[in-house]
Amino acid sequence: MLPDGAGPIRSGSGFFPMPTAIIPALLRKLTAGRERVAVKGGTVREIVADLERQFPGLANHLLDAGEIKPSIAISIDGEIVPGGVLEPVGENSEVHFLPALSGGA
Amino acid sequence: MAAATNNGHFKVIGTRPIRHDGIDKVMGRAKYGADYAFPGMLHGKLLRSPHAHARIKSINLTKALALPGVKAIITGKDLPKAENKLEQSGEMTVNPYYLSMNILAHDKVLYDGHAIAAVAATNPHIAEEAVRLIEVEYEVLPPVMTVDAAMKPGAPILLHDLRNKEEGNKETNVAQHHQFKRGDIEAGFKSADFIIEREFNTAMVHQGYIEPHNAVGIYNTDGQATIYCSTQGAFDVRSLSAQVLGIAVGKIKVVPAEIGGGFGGKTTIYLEPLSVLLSKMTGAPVKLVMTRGEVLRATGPTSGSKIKVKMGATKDGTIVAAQVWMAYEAGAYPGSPVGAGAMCIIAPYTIENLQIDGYDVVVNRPKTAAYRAPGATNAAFASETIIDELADKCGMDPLDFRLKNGVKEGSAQVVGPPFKRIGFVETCEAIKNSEHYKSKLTGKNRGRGVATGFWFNAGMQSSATVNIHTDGTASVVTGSTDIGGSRAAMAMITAEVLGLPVTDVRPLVADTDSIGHTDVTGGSRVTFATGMAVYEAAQDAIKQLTERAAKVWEIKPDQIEFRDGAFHSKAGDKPPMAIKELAKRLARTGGPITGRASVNARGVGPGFAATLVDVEVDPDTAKVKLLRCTIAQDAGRAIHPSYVEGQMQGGTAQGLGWALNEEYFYDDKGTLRNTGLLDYRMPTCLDLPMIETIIVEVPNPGHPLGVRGVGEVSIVPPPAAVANAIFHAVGIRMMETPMSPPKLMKEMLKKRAAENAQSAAAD
Amino acid sequence: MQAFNFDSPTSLDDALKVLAAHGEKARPLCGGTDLIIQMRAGVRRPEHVVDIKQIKELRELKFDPKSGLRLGAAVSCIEIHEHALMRKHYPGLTEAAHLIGSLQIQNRASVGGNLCNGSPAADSTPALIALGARARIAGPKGEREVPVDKFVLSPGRTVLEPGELLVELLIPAPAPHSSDAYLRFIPRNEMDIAVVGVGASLTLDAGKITAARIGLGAIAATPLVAVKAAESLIGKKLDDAALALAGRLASEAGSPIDDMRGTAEYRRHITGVLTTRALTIAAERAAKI
Amino acid sequence: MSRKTLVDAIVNGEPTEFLCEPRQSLLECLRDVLELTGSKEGCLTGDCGACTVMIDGRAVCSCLVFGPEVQGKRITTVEGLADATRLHALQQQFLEHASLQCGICTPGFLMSAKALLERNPNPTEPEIRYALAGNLCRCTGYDKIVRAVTDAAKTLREEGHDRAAARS
Repeated sequence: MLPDGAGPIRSGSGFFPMPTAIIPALLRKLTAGRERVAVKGGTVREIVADLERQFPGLANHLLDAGEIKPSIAISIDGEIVPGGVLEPVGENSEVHFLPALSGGA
Repeated sequence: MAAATNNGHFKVIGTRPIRHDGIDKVMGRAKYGADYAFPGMLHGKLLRSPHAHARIKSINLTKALALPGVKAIITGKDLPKAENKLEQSGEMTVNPYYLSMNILAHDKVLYDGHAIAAVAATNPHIAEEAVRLIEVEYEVLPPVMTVDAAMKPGAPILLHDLRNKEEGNKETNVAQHHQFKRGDIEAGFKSADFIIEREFNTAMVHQGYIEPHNAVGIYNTDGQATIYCSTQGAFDVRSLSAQVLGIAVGKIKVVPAEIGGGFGGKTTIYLEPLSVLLSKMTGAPVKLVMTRGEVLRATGPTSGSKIKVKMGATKDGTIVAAQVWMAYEAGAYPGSPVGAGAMCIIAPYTIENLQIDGYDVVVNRPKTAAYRAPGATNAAFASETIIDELADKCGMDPLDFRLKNGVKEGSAQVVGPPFKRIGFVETCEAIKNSEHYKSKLTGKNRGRGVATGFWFNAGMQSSATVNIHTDGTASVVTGSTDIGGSRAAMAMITAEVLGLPVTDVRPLVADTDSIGHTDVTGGSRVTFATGMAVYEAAQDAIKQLTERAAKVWEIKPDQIEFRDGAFHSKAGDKPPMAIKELAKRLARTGGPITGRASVNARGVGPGFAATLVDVEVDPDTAKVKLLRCTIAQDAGRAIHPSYVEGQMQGGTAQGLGWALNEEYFYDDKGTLRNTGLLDYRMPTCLDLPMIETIIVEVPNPGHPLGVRGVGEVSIVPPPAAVANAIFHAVGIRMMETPMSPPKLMKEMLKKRAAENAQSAAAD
Repeated sequence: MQAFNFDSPTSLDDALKVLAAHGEKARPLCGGTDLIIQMRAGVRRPEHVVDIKQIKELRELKFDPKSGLRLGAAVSCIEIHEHALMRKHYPGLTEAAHLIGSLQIQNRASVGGNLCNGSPAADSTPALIALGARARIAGPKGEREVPVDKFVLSPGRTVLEPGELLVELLIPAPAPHSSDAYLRFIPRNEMDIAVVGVGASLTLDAGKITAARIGLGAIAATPLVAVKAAESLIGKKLDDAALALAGRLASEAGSPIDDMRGTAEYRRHITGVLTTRALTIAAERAAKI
Repeated sequence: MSRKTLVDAIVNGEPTEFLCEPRQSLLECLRDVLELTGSKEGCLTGDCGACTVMIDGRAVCSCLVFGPEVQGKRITTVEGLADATRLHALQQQFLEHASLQCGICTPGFLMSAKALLERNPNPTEPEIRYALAGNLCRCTGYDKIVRAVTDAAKTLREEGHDRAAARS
């Protein structure tokens, strides 16, 4: 079981930094209520794949035909990013899945 | 990110030149969508549903088609079936299936004014008479007008194929549920000394742009179509029309006309594909222009809402917990801005324990569209009223209370990620230090209210080209419709980078064939994202020009420095060469120069605003007079301060109208009663005071010039500020917009009766 | 809009002939600020539109200290407002004319047209009622006069028969120490239709009220004359008690409805408020004359 | 269908003849027949003022006038404000004060303001606001419009152009 939280985790013989995925409130039923999950990967695609490995069924809520659903916006380290599944993720990054917005004037 | 031009010392940015397109606009020469005319052009009119909710049993066109001058009529059957699937379109998510049904009803009409058929005729009067001759048989269904009615078990269902994740395969009117959770709200409320819990209702309101929607469609026999229209996003019109018509994006060219206001309402399509289809059927250009009644009944107002907020604070003025339940009217099809509302409602504050639930609910009203900081104004009306009340309970100045709990760089957002550098504190302090706030408000029935607002702002895609002319002047081409002076800002950024006077730069807005993809003029993104593309395109031009200067001087480009509009050899052994001089030599050094850039902008910087309002309430009629109003807003960097002020003033005016008088008024059959500007009461010149502005500049680190974008957040605080001012004037907390005289009078008479009863009991 | 024929007669006789010839299918046009909107909405679909603004008699505004005011049906609101004698002798009616819509509207609209449109919320009608105005009507069967408070039958319907035309409004000369006032309530400060409109006129003698009339708008299907409220004032000084009673009686006079402009409850309340305010202003003016 | 009528009027100082159906409004005649599209359609009910023109010196909503009604009248539209070499002071001040954002209401405001200044060369702020109350602007909150009219009045007074304009 992975520790509930971000940051370095013990893996084999040493500590490796890992990105953290923040699970939207309504999907936490799929993660046993966990909000922050350490994930492996250097892109959003890899992270979502790792989430699916850890919590089968989760990817279905985030992806549509291999792309991030249009209703979801990805935020990495506090900034909305446009790259979808191709977006690179830093080893200490926090990845949020937010509702997509629409703007006015 | 590149350093700011001239080490942050600007020559053009921050000045107030006359906008380049201004002269055409004050002379009546500027061409808006409805001003286009073509030889042989036909005119179209739409038949619209008189019922809020009905099944269409039959449509008979025989009599209408027989009217001399009528050339074609189309109904929902003439549109191809679109896929039921959410798609990204610019900043919006769109479901082409619902979009198509909104443009022309298929089997059901879902709101008063829902389009059913479109007629093309030789003049608009004939088209109108033909519309009267179309016979439609309806099976009228019960209308569902409020979120309460729509969410009730057993409520009539609007869309029989609508499902949400939580209810499985059950028919529902709830399209979506959003939730944000942090900490432990029960523990949070337990630790609170004061808890306020209230329920708010806000009425559906319209953007109220003065120019009705319009489109001229021309379909050629080779399958190529051109659309002239007033839109916030020509590229979105192209892609959405392509989807609705089932033709390739590349077969459509959209020419953006001047636009007479939009505020979010012109980010989607209504008439555009119909003009093309009617043109295809008749072989002639077809022009469609809405009436004001059509605009109000059947375009995209913003959601009315019901919002319940419970918030707790400790005596020292720390907000410790917040719980929010909010349901927004989506209109006839899914897609209210409740998600944004949920993320905005307590965005200015650090609150450890929170839970926010937001519901997107379909009702028999027009499908909502974006409206200036969509979702945020309703939300702030609720939260900022409660904040005022909590500050009162804690015995604190309302701005000090906000500053104590306010977000700063590094504070966690509602949704989790931390804020980068933001200007909430600076914005509140600007109001606190204003002459207005320091002045004393005296007199009976007068009160002062303050409120703040948050909006994300947007990035997205933009393209720009900068052309160097043979005389060393330049043009800058973008795809961003100029809705409020952005041409001037684009020219100023270009001029700043090129070291030219702003009058030497001609800005222009191009059609969809003449510039790279550019997303909508919306989300406060033009000066930010298109400005970023322009900045980079101008830098690209400089880079190319430097190479030419190197050729002329027969040295390496890295031995040249560009400053103050001229090239200098770093060695200082050559007289500086101005762009104008170099421009003459372009032909012989390699040909013309065009700087280019396209961005999918990162580094969006959120915006905050704080608004201060003084009011006087007539004790006998409950009419609220606005005495004075000041707004402070963080622009990041004000490129053209006059137009930044203009955005601040305009948003404030809309927010004040929302606060006091604007509302969609439906009768019990679901028919909109106020379909004109007489009874949809937007503020006139006589209803507003001068709107004082304080531009706060906390540069956005994510933008080369520090720009955040200023188009939206100013609309957010006014309804709450007015509610707070009314409370301080007459002691009544209004929890419903509009705070119109009948509603306020009712509360005032209730209060008076209670006070009289109390004093009678005391006697 | 439906197609129609357009006539622009220059004499009353010619106008009456055209109107008589086409009966219900004809409609007189003055400022057009209501009619054109109604035609566009398809609410009225006349086949003949008769522009009456070229008829000299209908454009005249004549005041005689003895016989009073003859106000041609086609005199525009702005002409009334700019007329010094109007402001002096009928300030309430002048205010009402100056409240109808924007300046653009006042430059076109007439008080006669405002009356013939038959709206219960017409601004100038309560002011005319308060002044005891009579409408002079010409038609195929000759001329007749109708008191303004009997002119409107229901929303959009008046006493005018097919072929008939409102020629002018006849308003008595104000008695010594008389004046009038008109107030309306609207949510904004301009442009709105009255939520309630109150016209009041009164005559003072040694500080006591000897005559009073109150006209009310937007609180019933037609403009009303508030007889009880006005009678309650006779013989009294206009003190707080008298004002309160008149206000209460006025607020009970109508049968208002809930609509997008206000609730019935609110309309009743405002009727009382405006009645007391209008009476106060009229009395102040009367005292100065 | 009713026949078209020939209308004779003076439009922006030029004697002008045009044909129209009686049901065509002055606004339609200006825009569709005479191709003067500076006057805008915003509501067709006289509530927004975007179609404001001057008829014989008075501001009116051209959407609420039938074409044949202007027979023999003098009409001024936004296209007739500037002279060959110079903008009208109102136009100039609207530009300098950034009084327009989208610009759709601007022609109507200019015409209402012109009608005001011809009658009242030195209006107070409330007088300006009253005179412009029939024109809706949704972009600006009116602040910069009121300031522009105030300053244009000042310019005109200083130049004595107000009297000349009233004579023209």
